[in-house]
Parts: sequence; C-alpha cells; structure tokens
Amino acid sequence: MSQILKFYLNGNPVQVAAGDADTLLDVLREGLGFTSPKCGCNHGDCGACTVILNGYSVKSCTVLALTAEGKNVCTVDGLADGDKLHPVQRAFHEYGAPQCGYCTPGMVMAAVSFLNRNPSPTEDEVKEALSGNLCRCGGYKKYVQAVMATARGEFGPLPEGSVGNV
Amino acid sequence: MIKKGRGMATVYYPTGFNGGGDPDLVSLRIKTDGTIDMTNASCEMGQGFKVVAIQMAAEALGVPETLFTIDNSNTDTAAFSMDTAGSRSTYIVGLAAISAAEDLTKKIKVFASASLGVDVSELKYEAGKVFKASDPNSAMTLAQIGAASTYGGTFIIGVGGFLPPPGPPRDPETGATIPSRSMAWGSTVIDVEVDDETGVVEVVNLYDCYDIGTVINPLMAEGQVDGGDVQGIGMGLFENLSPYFPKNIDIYASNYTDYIIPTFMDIPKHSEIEFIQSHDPYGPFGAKGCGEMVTNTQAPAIVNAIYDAVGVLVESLPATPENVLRLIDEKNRAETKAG
Amino acid sequence: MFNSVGKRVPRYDGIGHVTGRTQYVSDVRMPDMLTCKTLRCPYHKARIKSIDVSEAKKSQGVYAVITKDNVPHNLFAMVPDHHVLAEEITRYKGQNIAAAAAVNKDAALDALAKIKIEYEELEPVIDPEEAVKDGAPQVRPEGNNHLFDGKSLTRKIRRGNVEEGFKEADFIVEGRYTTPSQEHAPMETCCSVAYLDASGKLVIHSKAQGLYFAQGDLANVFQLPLNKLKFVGGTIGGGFGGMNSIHTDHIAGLLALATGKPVRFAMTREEETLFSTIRSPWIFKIKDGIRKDGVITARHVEVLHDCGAYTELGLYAVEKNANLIAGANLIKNLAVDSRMVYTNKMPSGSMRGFGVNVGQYAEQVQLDRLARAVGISPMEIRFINAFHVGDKNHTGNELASVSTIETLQKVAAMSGQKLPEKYLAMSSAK
Amino acid sequence: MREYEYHAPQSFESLFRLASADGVEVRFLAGGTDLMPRISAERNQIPYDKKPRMRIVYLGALGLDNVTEEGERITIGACCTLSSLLENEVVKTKLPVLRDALAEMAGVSIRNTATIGGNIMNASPAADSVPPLLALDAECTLRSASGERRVFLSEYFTGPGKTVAKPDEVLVSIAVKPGRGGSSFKKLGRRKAETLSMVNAAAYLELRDGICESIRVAVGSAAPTVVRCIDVEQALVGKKINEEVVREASLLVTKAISPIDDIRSSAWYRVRVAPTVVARAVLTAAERKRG
Repeated sequence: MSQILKFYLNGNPVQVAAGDADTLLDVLREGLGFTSPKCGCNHGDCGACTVILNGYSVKSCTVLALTAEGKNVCTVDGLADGDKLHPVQRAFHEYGAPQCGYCTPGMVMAAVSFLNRNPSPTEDEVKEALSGNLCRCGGYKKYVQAVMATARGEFGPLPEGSVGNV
Repeated sequence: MIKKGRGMATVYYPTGFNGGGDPDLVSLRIKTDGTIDMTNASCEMGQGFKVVAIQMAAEALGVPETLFTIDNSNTDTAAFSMDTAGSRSTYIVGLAAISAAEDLTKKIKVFASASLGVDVSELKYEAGKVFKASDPNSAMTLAQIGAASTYGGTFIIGVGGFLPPPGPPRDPETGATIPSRSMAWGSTVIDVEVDDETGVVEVVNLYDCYDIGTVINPLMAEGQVDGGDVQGIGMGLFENLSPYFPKNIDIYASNYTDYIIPTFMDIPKHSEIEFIQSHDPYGPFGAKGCGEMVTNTQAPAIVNAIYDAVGVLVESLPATPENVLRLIDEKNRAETKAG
Repeated sequence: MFNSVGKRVPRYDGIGHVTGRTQYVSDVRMPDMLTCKTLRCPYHKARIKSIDVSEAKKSQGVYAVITKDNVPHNLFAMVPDHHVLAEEITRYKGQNIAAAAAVNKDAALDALAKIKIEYEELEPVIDPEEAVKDGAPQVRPEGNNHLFDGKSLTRKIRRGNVEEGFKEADFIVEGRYTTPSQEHAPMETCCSVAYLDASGKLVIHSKAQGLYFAQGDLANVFQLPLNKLKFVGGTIGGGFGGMNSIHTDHIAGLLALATGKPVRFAMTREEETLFSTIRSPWIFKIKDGIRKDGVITARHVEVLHDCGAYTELGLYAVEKNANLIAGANLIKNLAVDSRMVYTNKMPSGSMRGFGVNVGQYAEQVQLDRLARAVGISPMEIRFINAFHVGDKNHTGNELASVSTIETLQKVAAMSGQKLPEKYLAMSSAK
Repeated sequence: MREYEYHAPQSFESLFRLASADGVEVRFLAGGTDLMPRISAERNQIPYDKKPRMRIVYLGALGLDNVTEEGERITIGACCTLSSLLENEVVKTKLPVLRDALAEMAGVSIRNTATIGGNIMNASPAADSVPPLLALDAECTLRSASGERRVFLSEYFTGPGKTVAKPDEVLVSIAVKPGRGGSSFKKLGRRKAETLSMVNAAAYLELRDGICESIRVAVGSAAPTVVRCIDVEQALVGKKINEEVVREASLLVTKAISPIDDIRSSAWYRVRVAPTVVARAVLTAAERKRG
C-alpha cells in the first residue's frame, strides 16, 4: 500500500506517494529522485544516507518515510546558497577529505548538524559525533581536520539559523 | 591493566601488473579556445586519478592544470586502460600522458610551421606556445592553434601510450622473472595500548614513512596513506568475515553491524606521514605506485607492538580482543606451569 | 623544478562530492527501468536436480527469468572458469542460479519464489588444509589443487642453496601465520544498469575498475563484438580491488538483452558482503636461518592459498605473493613453495595490497621473531638485511630505486627513536 | 511479498483499535532504527513463506516523549529519543549510569531517532540501556485497552526478542528511583564506537563508611536476556568495598550467564571477560559514590 506524504524538502513543500513500509531514503531517492543521500547498507550502520530531520541528523534508511509527515528534511542539496558552498562543504573539498565521495553527502550533513549544536568542538568531540558515518577510502583524519577548520572559521561563519529546523 | 608497546614493519611493493605487459593509452585534444581534453579510461575510485593524471599532462605540456578536462567515462570515447589496479595508474597513465604530450607538441609544431611559414626545425614549444627560436614574436598560442586547426579542417590530437616492458617468462624451477622495474618502499612504527584483562588493543600513535618516488599530488597521496592506515588497522584488529573458520563458515558477518571496519573513534590519536625525497628512474617525473603498499605495514606493526606490550604473538589475524586474551591466558598458564 | 607536479591540487570531482552531485552507478535511473534480483544457492555445495522457471516467467510484472541455458557463453573472469549462472553442481553458498527482471523489486522477488528447484545437498569442503588431501570432496572436476604451469602442485622460487644456508645459521626460527576472509566493503555496493541504445548497442553502467577489461570479458559472455558493447563508468563509490571482478554487469546485461529494456541490478549490502569476491584466507609457514650478527642466511616459505570455488583473481594473488613473500630483505638462499587450493566458498578476488600484504604480515612478524632470537632490535634486523641499489631481489629483479634504509632512518626520527651511529650513516646506495 | 500498512494514531483509543486486529502482524514503531532495517531486509528476501500483512502502528503522535519527576520517581516516556535523554538535565544529573550507556549507544544520528522504549522492546540481550535500568530497578508501565499495569524490568524479558508485553500492550514509560548510591555502566564492544556490546554491565550500589549496604548488578549480552547478577550482589552486601573484594565477587557473574558463540564474540570470551566488566562497573560506581 502507499499513501500521500507531504513534507518540506530543503525548505520547499513536496508531496509524494510513499509505500507504507518505505524508508525516508527510499522516498528521497526513488520517489523524488534526490540521489544525494546514498544507500550504503540500508541497515543504519554506515551513515551514507544521513539527512537532517527537524534539525537533527538521522540515518534516512532507519526512518519510516510516512513518519516525516509535515516535517522538515534537509539534504546536502539544500546547503549551498547558489554557487556559494556551505563552509563545511568548502572545508571538506579543500582539505581533501572525501575520496570516492560516496560517504560524503552523509558526512556533510552529520557535520553540519553537529556544528549547529556545538560550534567550537574538540577533536575528540568531532570524532565521537561523526563515528556513525563510515568511510572506507579515507583515513577520517582529513574530515576531522576539515571540521576543526570550519569551527575555527577558516571558511567563514556558519550560516545563521540551524539547517533543517522547522 | 593497560600495557604499552611499540612495533614496526618495513615493506616494498611493485608498481604495475605482475610481470608488466599492461598498457595504457592517453589522448590529448586541443579545443578551439586552447583548453585540452584528456582521455583515459582508468577508474576514479577515490584515489585521485583524475587530478593526478591532469597534473602530469599539464606538467608535460608546461600549461596550468586548469586548462584540462578529463574523460574516463566509457569505452567508446576514453582511451584504453588495462585496469585500475596494481598501484599502476599514476605510473602508467603518467608515462602515457608524457608520450601523448610529446606527440601533441610534434603535431602542433607541424601545424604552426605551415601557419607561420617557419620550418619545423626552427620552432620551439614551451608552456603552451609555439614560437620561432630566433624570433619569439613569431608565435602561436594553444588557443590560436586550436581554433585555426579545427576551423581549418585539421584534427590535432596527441596520442601516446605506455607498455611496461613484459618480463621474461617465469622460470618454473627458480621463479626468476621481472615483476616490475619500479618498487616503492615504506616503514611504519605503531604504538599500541593493550588492555591485558580484556585483550582490547588500541592504536595510539602511527608513523609512516614512504618512498613513492616523486609525489605528484601530496594531498591525494596523504589521503591514500590515511586510508591505507585505517584499512590496515581494520585488517590488524577487526576484519574477519567468518571468525569460526576453518571449523565452519556458518556464523558469518553479513552487514556493517557484524563486519566491523574502523570508525572515526578507532583511528590513532596521533599519526604522521612523511614521503622521502626520491626519484624513480623509470616513472613519470620520478613517480612510483602508492595505492596498495600503504595498507601493508599496519597489521604486522600492530602485531609486533602487541608482542612488545604483553609478550604474545598473534599468528592468526585479526588481533581481536578474544584472540589476544586467549594468547595472554596461554602465556600466563605456561609461566605458572614453569613456575 | 616542476610546475604542476607536486602541488596540492584538490580533487577534480571534489565539488561534485561535497554537493552530492557526483553521479555513481547506483544513482543511474532510466525510464521504464526493470529491477533484477537473483536466486542464489542456499548450500555450500549442491546438485541442481531440476529447475523449472515456467511459473516464475508467468509471474505478474516479470519480463524475463534466465538460467544458465540463456547465457550465450557461461564462463567469465580473468581466468575464465567462473559460471555466470550455476551449472548442475553449485560450488558456493550464494552462487547465482537464476535471475529475474521485473517492474520492481517486489515483482522480481515474487517471481523468484515461484521457481521450482530441487537440490541435492552435497558435502562441501571449507577448510583448505582438508581440501588439499586425497579423497577430499571435489570442488571442481579438475581437482581441488591448482596445477601451476599445467603440471606442478607448487609454484616455486629457488635462489642459492637453502640447505647450505640453514647450516650457516646460528638459529633456526619457524613460524606459522594465517589470515582470514576479508571483505572490501566499499561504501557503494556493486551495481549495474544495462540497456540497449538506439543503435541496438548494449550499454552497461558499471562499477568495474577496468572498463575495458570488463568489456572484453563480457563480450565473450554475450558473444558480441566490441562495437556492440559499451561500458560506462569510471566514477565509483570505492573499489579496493573488489571491482576487478564482475558481480552484476553480466546478469544485468543478459537481462537487458533478453527484455530490450533497461535493467538495474544492485546488490544489497548483505549480498556484497556474503557473495562477492573477497580477500581469501592464506596460510604461511616460514622457516628461517639467521646468524648471530643478524644476517638471514636462509628462508623457506610454504604458502597455501584458499582460492574459494573459482579461480577469479586467486592465481594472480599467488603469483604476486610468491614474488614478494621473502620481504624487503636481501636473502641469498631462498625457497618458496606456494600452493593454491579450491574450496566451497566465495571466490578469491583482488583486494588492495593484493596477495602481498597478507604475506608481508607473516614475513614482518617473523622478522621480529628472528630479531628476538638473536637479541637485536626490530630496527637493527631491518637495517642489517636491507636491500641496496643494484641488488637483485628474490625473483632476480635488479633494484633501481631502493630506500628501506632511508625510510627506517626517517621513521625512527619521527617516532623519537635514537639510532646507533652506524645505522644513521648507512645508505641504500652501494 | 507481504503487504504493509502504516497508521499514525493520534489517540490511545485508535491505537488500541488498530492493535487488536486479527490476521495481521501488528508492530509498534517508535524510532524505527531497529524495525526499519529488519523490514528493509525482509523486503529484499525471496518471499518463500506467506506472511500475514504487517500493520505498522506509529507511536510518535501520542506524547510519550517526556521525562517527568515526581518526588523520588523519575518517569521516562517510552518514545524519548536517546539524544533527548542525553541532553536531559534530570538524566544528566541524577541518572549517570543511564547517561553512560546512552553515550555509548550507536552514534549520534541513530541516537537522534532511536527511543528508549524501542531499545527495551527489542529485548535484545545486548541492549545497552537495559543493564543500567535493571541496576536502577526500573519499572515498566504497559498500557492496553483494558488499562495499565506495571512490571519490574527484572521480570520483563522472557527471552531474546521476547517480553511479557502482550501483542496489544504498549510500553508507555519506564520509571526509576535514582537513589542515593553510586552507579556506572561499562561496555566492551568490538570497536570504539557504533558497535554492539560483546558484554556490558551496570552497577548501582549504596555505601556507608565504605561498606556496601545495597547493590544491584546487571550484565548484558551474555545470556538470552540481560540478567541481574544476584550472586555477585550477595557476595558484596555487607562487605567493605575494595578492588580485591569486588574482583573476587565479580567472578560469580558466571553463575548468572549462559552465553553463546555468535558473530560478535564466542561464549568463551564472554565468560572470560564478564567478571572484568562487572568489576569495573562496580568499582566505578563505588568510586562515584565516594566521589
């Protein structure tokens, strides 16, 4: 069975048919064609599908789509302001953090959500906060460096207001 | 109690396919505005192939890397690549790119010779410009050549390839052959902390020193090394699809919950990388392969460090808490017996 | 000295990665695309007594169901002995037997449930040390042991005289080391999208690390000329050697040919972990002779590689392993005897450090054992036995650019270890 | 392929109506971090067995996400996410043992979704929130059409994945009394984050002049359910707490456990390290009390 699901995606109202047991990841990728959240495990382990739901990072493969009714979902597509990348995106790129890039959209969302809550973290806090996002190519080290650099303001101030909040 | 230990490992690794004979081709095409299309069908899987290939072609042509696009996307349009494996891409694609750049400059000179009315032997190519050696004002830029050749009905495309010389057939009795002319080298020191009550091992410090010849792009090379360290730690401490093998393989890992790979929290607190100054006589600009060797030292260095910490030798990977604790128990039993 | 070489240029596709715009194979969608699912063998080894797909083909939303009988040439891989779809005797748990293409995943799975199949479970062999024995259950008709050069049970390296070398030694040290099955675990699971383009050419979006390699291999499976088969890819969510083997391209391609429609075959994480190629287990036995001064006088290595059910890249791994197993040490008297055996497991693929890092684990741990036997430090034994420029390595390969000594000196400095003057003064140059 | 239907009842009345249907498998959905992967996995399997339609009933609209304090009693709504509890002042200051466990459960993005009630209802022997709640002698409140009943957590689990809750009963809250004692949780996972426990343990103890007056110890991932370690507790009550005594007593944990070999760990290892994990939990709890 399927039902009509209405929610806000990157600030825009969307309406889509969602299967009763579909995950939010299924609906974003298959229903709406937003392929930036990646499917790495479909099991809540890898974090490649991380999006921000009402201000909190979640693994969208563990969220039943219909529970997102009326909520605010932000994917990496909603971060950049036109051509102007979010500081986290710039930091990741310039620090060479992504390698194959498959974990990157999820990593960006986890980092953005984390920095919204903790704008001046320690390295250990960054590692703890991102530990649910697996990366197989990289050493995580450059991701940590990039998040720390963002927190130091190396790539400009974080945008006002928390991403994906209602 | 937490016991500290230090271990090391030293390795070397061939660049390219075992025994050579694995060619790659590169094409370089000038467009009407002087930008350049490079093609080669190697795979970008995170190692940074594209940017490294462009840097080598840019170096060979003496132009900025911003001029390039690269197409590796399909077997209809991208030049042949044997495979993206065996730590071969930088080396073989680089040499193919140098060869393609030479071909391109030769063709540019021929074209410019007709356009400028100057004999080819009097022309020089440097940094994106062809000019008369005795009169540098008599010159054409890549943009001028691209436009004039295309609209003049001349297709200028530099092509080149490289074939690592095939080794002699392996002697079945002695095994003698030449797996590769270029070898990369490396040493790693690892400090661990072992909890001798639980067998849990933590990698605390990690120091890598590698010789990968000329480092074409340190940002990408560091990424390879960082990633190699993490995969090496995974191999050393965690990864095993069927821990009860060879008794049985019916208890197995089937997802990332059960197949444990390192997370952010499992990387060393402190790690350092150094590349030593080196120049391979055969490699492009002195470079050698890097991709695989960088995941070879960690497992043995960890196992050696565990021995240093608690005096037990992990002879079967991975050094899971369980394996380490069993060995500690055996050692303690043996010592008690010996009295 | 260089302009572009040596610069820290960010990656070419980096902006695509951080904005989520990079398109991976698993992101490719086509209009009217069908979904493929496969029926996999539930046993380590079995005889397929009968298989009937007629009901499955009639299942709602199904466009094609194929078995081995629908494959033009049922063998693929670098050593082309791997069956695209299982023949009468299945060789490993999870081996593909049949595949369905349907309007969606549910319809494909429903169809597979309707395949009538009768198995006779057969006794498998899992343990490589059992598999080498006479009378072990046979994994393949040619026998469990691989014959090198068509005749030899062992793949040999011989340098100098090992027996003489052992006589010269003050200590003999032996060790046995094993490594387990490992999964590449790329973040993107294996995935293919195959379709026929307007000209009738079969186009396959592939995760292959070698597009041309896969093209050549599968042209044979499909029996198509290369101008009728195009591979698209080159941007993948991790490979680590796992994508040197074909896991989905062949079946997606066959189903696209059978249906005339785009077909997507994406492995689940479970399939990727359990049924794709792996870094297969190895067993190493090393016997070394060493003098009091720390010089290794002789080494004998016996290697057993558990290749799994098909050759895939196992043989290549054994070759590469043999060449490097004696490590970055000048060893004048060396014997290597490598064997490869087939077992009823998923086949041995290539994985980063391919065949070499497993051996280097064994060798480097053994080296520390030698150091302890002699009473020298791990650093010292590595300096004492290091290669120099112009040395020949264990396959007779003259070494042009060598730097064991330099990397040791540097890593010692980095980690705050003070080296004796004589080691600081050493150089790889002769 | 079986059918699925989803409902998000806005009241308990409609919830109970939905829960009492025949011929369907009713599953309550809280955060979904456990249920959704299971459903997704099931939807990727060849459906050989005909399974009844699954009715997924979402509990998120019923206001079960508050923490309230009434006298000594702290009541935690079953649908509180793990993150919200970690950030909760009452949990932070009064329930350090639960905080310890929450901080080591999965990773941030899972904790943002997963609920405490879900962790309990999964009834996994490895559930990290359960040993702390057992050590605090928590009480669960179940509600059904016929009313509410309270069950001590110590009597709640009947096997792996099994609880005393009837199919039409919903876990609405968990109540604990923080007490005046010290408490602590220790976990041994296969890696340092985002990992299931090989063995975990929690301890709560009250000390007077260094003497243990009262103690509760629970160990997880070592038996079909999380279990209380009565033998360990009895061996410590009335004793002066020091490392030697605790280590000696902790050996008795092996009487309470009956672990199995699984992908995470062998039974041997669990038996071998359970005393260490228990001892560390007890010693840290005592340390905190002494503060």
